Amino acid sequence: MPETPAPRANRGFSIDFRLASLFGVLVLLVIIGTITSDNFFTGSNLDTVLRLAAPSGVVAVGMTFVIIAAGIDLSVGSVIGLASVWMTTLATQSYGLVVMVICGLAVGLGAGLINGILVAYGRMVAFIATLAMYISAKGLAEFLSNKQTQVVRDQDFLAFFQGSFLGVPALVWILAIVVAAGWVLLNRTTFGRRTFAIGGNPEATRLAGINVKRHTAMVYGIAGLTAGLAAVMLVARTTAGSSTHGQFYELDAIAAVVIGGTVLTGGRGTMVGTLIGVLIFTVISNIFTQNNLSTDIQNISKGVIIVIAVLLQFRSSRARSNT
Amino acid sequence: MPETPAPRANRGFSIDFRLASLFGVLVLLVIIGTITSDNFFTGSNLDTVLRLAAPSGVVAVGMTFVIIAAGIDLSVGSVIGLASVWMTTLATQSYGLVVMVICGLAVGLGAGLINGILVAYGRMVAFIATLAMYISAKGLAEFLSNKQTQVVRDQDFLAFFQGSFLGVPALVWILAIVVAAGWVLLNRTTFGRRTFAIGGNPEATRLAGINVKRHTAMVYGIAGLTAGLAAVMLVARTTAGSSTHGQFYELDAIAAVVIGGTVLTGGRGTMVGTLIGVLIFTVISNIFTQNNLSTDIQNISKGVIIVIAVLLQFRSSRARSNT
Amino acid sequence: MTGIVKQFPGVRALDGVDLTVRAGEVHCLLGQNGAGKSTLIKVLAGAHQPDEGEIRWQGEVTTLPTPVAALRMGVATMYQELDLIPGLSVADNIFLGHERAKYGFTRDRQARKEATALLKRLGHPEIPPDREVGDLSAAGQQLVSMARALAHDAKLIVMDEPTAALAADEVNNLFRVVADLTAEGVAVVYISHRLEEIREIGHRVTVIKDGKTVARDLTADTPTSELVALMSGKRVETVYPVREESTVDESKEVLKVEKLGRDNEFADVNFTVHAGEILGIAGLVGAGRSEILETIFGARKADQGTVSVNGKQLRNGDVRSAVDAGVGLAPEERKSQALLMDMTVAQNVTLASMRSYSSFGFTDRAKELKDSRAKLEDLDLRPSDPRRNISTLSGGNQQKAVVARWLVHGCRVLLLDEPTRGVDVGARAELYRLIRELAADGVALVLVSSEMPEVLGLADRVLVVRDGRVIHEAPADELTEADVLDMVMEGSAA
Amino acid sequence: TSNEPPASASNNNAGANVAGGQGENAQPGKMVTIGFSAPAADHGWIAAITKNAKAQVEKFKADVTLKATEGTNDSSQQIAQVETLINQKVDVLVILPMDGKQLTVVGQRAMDAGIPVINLDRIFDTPLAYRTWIGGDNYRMGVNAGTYIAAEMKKKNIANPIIGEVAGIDSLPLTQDRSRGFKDALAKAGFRVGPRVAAEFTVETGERQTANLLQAAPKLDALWNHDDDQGIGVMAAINTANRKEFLMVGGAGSKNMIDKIKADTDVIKATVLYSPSMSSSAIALARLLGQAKGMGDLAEHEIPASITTYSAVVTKENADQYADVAFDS
Ligand SMILES: Nc1ncnc2c1ncn2[C@@H]1O[C@H](COP(=O)(O)OP(=O)(O)OP(=O)(O)O)[C@@H](O)[C@H]1O
Ligand SMILES: Nc1ncnc2c1ncn2[C@@H]1O[C@H](COP(=O)(O)OP(=O)(O)OP(=O)(O)O)[C@@H](O)[C@H]1O
Ligand SMILES: [Mg+2]
Ligand SMILES: [Mg+2]
Repeated sequence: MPETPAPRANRGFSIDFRLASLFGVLVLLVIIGTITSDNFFTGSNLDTVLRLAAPSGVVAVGMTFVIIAAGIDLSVGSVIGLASVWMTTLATQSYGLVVMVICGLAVGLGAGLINGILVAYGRMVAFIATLAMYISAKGLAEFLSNKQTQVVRDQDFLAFFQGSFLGVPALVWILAIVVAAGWVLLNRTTFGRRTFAIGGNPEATRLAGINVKRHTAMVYGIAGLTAGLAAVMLVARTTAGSSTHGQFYELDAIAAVVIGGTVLTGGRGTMVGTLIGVLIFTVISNIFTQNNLSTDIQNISKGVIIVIAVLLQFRSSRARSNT
Repeated sequence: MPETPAPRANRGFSIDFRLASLFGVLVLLVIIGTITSDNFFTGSNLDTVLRLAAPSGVVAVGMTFVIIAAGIDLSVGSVIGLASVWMTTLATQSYGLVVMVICGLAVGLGAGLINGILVAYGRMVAFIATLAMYISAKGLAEFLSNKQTQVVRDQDFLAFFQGSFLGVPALVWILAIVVAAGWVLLNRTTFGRRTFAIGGNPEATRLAGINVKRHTAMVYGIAGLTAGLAAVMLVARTTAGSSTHGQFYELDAIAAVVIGGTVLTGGRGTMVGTLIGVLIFTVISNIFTQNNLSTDIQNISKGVIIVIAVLLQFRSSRARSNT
Repeated sequence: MTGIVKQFPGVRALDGVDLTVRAGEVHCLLGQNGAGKSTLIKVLAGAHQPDEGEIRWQGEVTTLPTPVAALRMGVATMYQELDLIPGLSVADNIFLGHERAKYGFTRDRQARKEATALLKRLGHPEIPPDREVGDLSAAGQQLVSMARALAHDAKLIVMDEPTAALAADEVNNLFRVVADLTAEGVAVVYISHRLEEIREIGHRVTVIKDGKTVARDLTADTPTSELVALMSGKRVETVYPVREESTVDESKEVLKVEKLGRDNEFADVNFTVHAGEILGIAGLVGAGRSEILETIFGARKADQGTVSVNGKQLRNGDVRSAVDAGVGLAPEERKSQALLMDMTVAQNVTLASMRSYSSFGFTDRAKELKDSRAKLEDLDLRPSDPRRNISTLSGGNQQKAVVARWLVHGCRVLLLDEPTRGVDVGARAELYRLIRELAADGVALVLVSSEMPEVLGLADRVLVVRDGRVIHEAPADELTEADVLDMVMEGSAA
Repeated sequence: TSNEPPASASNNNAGANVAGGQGENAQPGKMVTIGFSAPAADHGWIAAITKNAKAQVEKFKADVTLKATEGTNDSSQQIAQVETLINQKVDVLVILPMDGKQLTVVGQRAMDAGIPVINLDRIFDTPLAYRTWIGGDNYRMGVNAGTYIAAEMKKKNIANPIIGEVAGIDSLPLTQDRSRGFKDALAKAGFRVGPRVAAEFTVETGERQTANLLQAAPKLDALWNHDDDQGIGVMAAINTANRKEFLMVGGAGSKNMIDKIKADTDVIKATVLYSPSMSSSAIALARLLGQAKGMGDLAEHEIPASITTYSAVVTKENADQYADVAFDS
């Protein structure tokens, strides 16, 4: 009835409940990993898991913004490849660490802004605009690298990004910082508020005097920027730039974001959920590796696990909208 | 805007205009092909183009239904692989042509229905449910085939599907029949009408007394069935079943459907547009090969062509909603 | 229906409602926004499952597990939220779910013919049956909804606020059809916030409040004050506003519209609004009033003419420039044009003024909550907790939140498009009071409404619009309802 | 290494060929745990690599256990998998990297941790990252294909032959190497590569790209297909187009293609080997390394640092000789 209970608390509760159950799935996986393999719950293995999760996690943060704004970005994977190639050409490497990083970020940002401009000002469907970018960026990366793997010669770069601070690998620091920054940007700033608003009802947002087009372009720019950063991280991890970097990262990122509770139709989503989603996928892979499963069995089970995780997670929210 | 004064005639015109300009893009490509290569506009090359377009076209027909119903099916590609493997196991082949075809179709239909049930009754987001199916079907196909290519020994099968009637290859006949049947089902039957309705406003459709869940499950079933049929066609074309069949078919199909004017948010779409979309993509690849372009240049140009095609196409409809 | 209970998480929407409807009668259901009327009829239509209670149909207890069950039994429903598929044609919408078909193949010609017949019966033979519903005006869509209910050959038709989007002449058409239906023995459940309509066609009245039946079997001529008292638990003297002392400050010309026009929509619109003035715009649905407001606001690009606020010209087609100049718009379609259903009330309220709630881009959430709570209390928005999700508010309260958005922004010009559509009597009175207070504070207001008494009672000056042209301008107290109706229908400008 | 055809080929890993182990080396020794990492087995050749490794371990089950991580085409994932194996403290690592350059760092890390690495096929950037490299020679594979085709063209007295090429995944370095070798060998004979398409190592893309290529070239004299897995599709396209005027050379050496070469009824006349038997050899080497043994036939006390398998040209004449290394595509 109008006055009495507070549905807001209720809704909050239901989001928290979803996050909690998602976290439950993660904990369950960790327990399974620990039981099935002695080497799972060791510092060095957790390091490995986190370092592997780091580039995907960074991409997923950018993807969270795009999806909350009711968009999609299929291009991140091949933008990663392009940025990794561009930042590791001999010419770029000759300028050293800082220029390499800036170059990777700039390529990502540029590609993202082009996506954003096509979607916002060119009024293209995001799926198609970013698919076109996906194809073109892949071609450009192959063209620039002459289809060769470009090894990093700059030792400073490797020393910096492969190093650790306070016992935590640099890549994991980057992931932590990006997730935290993403969370703040999404939940504590005008920018984030507007992103939710655009995803929820773009027309109403426009009529509230917000420049929806510019904002949309910027959101894709963020996704591109995170792809550029992921490229830097992948280059550090593999010591090389390659047009094959980032393959399927777009699907992994979208899957992680959606499993994390962000709605593909926009207007609703959480950064913490995205992080848990990324970790779930990485942990699953690690458990498979620990247990020497062959790819076919891995794949069959991965699909089934996704279904179960999602169904478990939605059990609560289902009761809610049940009519 | 709520009440734009766009009389029906006008909107009909705008749809026709879009289709016409899409067709214009196709014609333009054919002209470019004819100019740049002597071998383009020959009977046997057109045969080749159509035969290559046939399996993608069939998949795109199913995808058109799913997208009009506001869904998406990422699994078709690996369902094709699974169906192709299942229908070419030695055991299946021993029963001959008819059983092979039925097996291929049944596997496709089954996978499609599982997708549909997860989406409709399990209330999973289509993107995630079909992504899970994509991963699992791929794993199952690899498991069944032991990661080997299974060559077709049944000569009747090859004779039938590689043959021609009235000078037109069997595969092209199948494409023609499926597109025609898809058009009728979409535009001239209760089923099609309800598919549009569900995509346009599922809640209103439910209130109109339609079993939205069952219908949704059936729509995914159709997409699965077309994937099964595409598997049969691919097996005929390549004389083998393999878990790698159908790779990227989901992206190609979605791109063709969307370029063809079907809206990803559902409720609107045309079968003819889908067909033209598929042909455009096939013709582009053929022209590239005819001109011996390297893959990187091919990719760069393909992305750019998609953007141009879409921007051209929307020029008309844009004026309409211009504010 | 007896003892119906329906609970949503956190809300007991129905708490034991009884409703008895007899054949051949028009049974009116009254209640404030959020009283549970729509929920009750959704239970009756099989769209919601009741948690408790019993439904009897022609004496026998039944259950309605799905909408189909209700339709089969003979209950057709026109829902409050338009329940149409915008991308489908008029005919397809009318016959959705019971398509005219043979062996699964649709028979479009027959469907078109029958659709035309139904629309003719509703007095609108001119609506083409193959036009897309999304292209129709709200009124046109309401008619399609009605045709759909008629197409079912039902024994009971439920109408949830069918006249909210209709103008006077359309309402009369509807009443004629309702009279025909009842004469044939069909029962009608009728929900409306316009009490005079109930007097005109109602036979019996049930009043619900807070999910409970508070009065039943009232006659249609129960005095207004008594009905309002039952609904709201307090006394409201009159439904429509009565004229009051004007607050116009002639010296301050705030909004000036010159030669404004958009091709095919409206042309040559000129007017000025002073500080503290309420300018009413009267006209029929489809006259182009919404377009004029949206063009002033920059949501549509003008083809001719200019708009200036306090002497400064606004940039054409740029909402931002209008908002910065202190113009606000409460649009006609609350849901699609103004509200962010996934957000809290506070977030909706501050959407247009995020800049004043942020420092270095970070939102000041404490200030946001404090200010919106204060505004909500000013506007007597209930419940006034700004952290609630806006989708849980009733229509009238949502409308107040939209107005609050512009008050928080500190606007000097407020454009109101059908501000009381779907708003209950009690809330209406509050909105009227609010509009007056704004004028008294020196805000320039433009008010578009299809309800003549509202325009005449509130506005200082009235523009009459017909077919996209201003055909008359006069101080409100020189006009009567009949004059205006004459003008908008005949176009015989005085 | 030597192959031991019939006996082991008939075990449950049909088609996998395993190395023998001779003299003392055949006797069981100290237990060795071998870690194995390869790209996703989404393709016949790589599947055969994994299968051969497992078959070889089966043969040595008395003293070898295998931890096989199978599976990914993402280098950073593979790095993580190798790291996992290092964490599990295996005795020897056999790594077929997705991309040698990218896995170098983790190879080096393993070596640093005291785990000897057998680098299988795609070579690391520096010898510091492996104890022993065993693999094929992609460049020479192209050279051998080109040389064979050039000789055939000369034999047939074709002055300006049109020579087509169906490459594999174009963005992989190995494809580049093969194409380069092919081009160089043809250039030496005064010929050049005509129409070229790149498939993706799958049957379906092989068929699609070849169908397009055949239309672009109404007449061909020779065609080299990099990979016998996609070759099934390539052959299907050729048969559909009903083209017989040219000779075709395959790559890798699948059972299917070698049978066809022997039958001599199709356009395919030869294939240049790139045999997955190298993975059996790698396991055998890993075992010896783990047991600190040398190779029986060599005078060296130690396992050599590098072994290159030879890309033999299999034709109708010598097909029988290679039947045992043929793999099921
Ligand atoms: N699906 C739902 N989930 C949660 N709460 C709901 C839902 N539908 C309705 N409510 C709540 O139930 C109560 C009754 O709503 P209902 O729509 O029946 O009111 P109404 O009398 O029709 O009001 P109005 O005159 O504004 O149309 C309100 O508090 C509303 O917020
Ligand atoms: N009953 C109707 N049938 C068909 N089309 C209509 C109908 N009413 C309006 N339209 C179309 O809608 C257009 C815009 O009308 P709109 O409803 O926006 O005007 P309005 O004066 O703002 O009405 P409202 O009173 O609803 O605010 C008109 O130009 C007309 O083409
Ligand atoms: Mg209601
Ligand atoms: Mg209007």
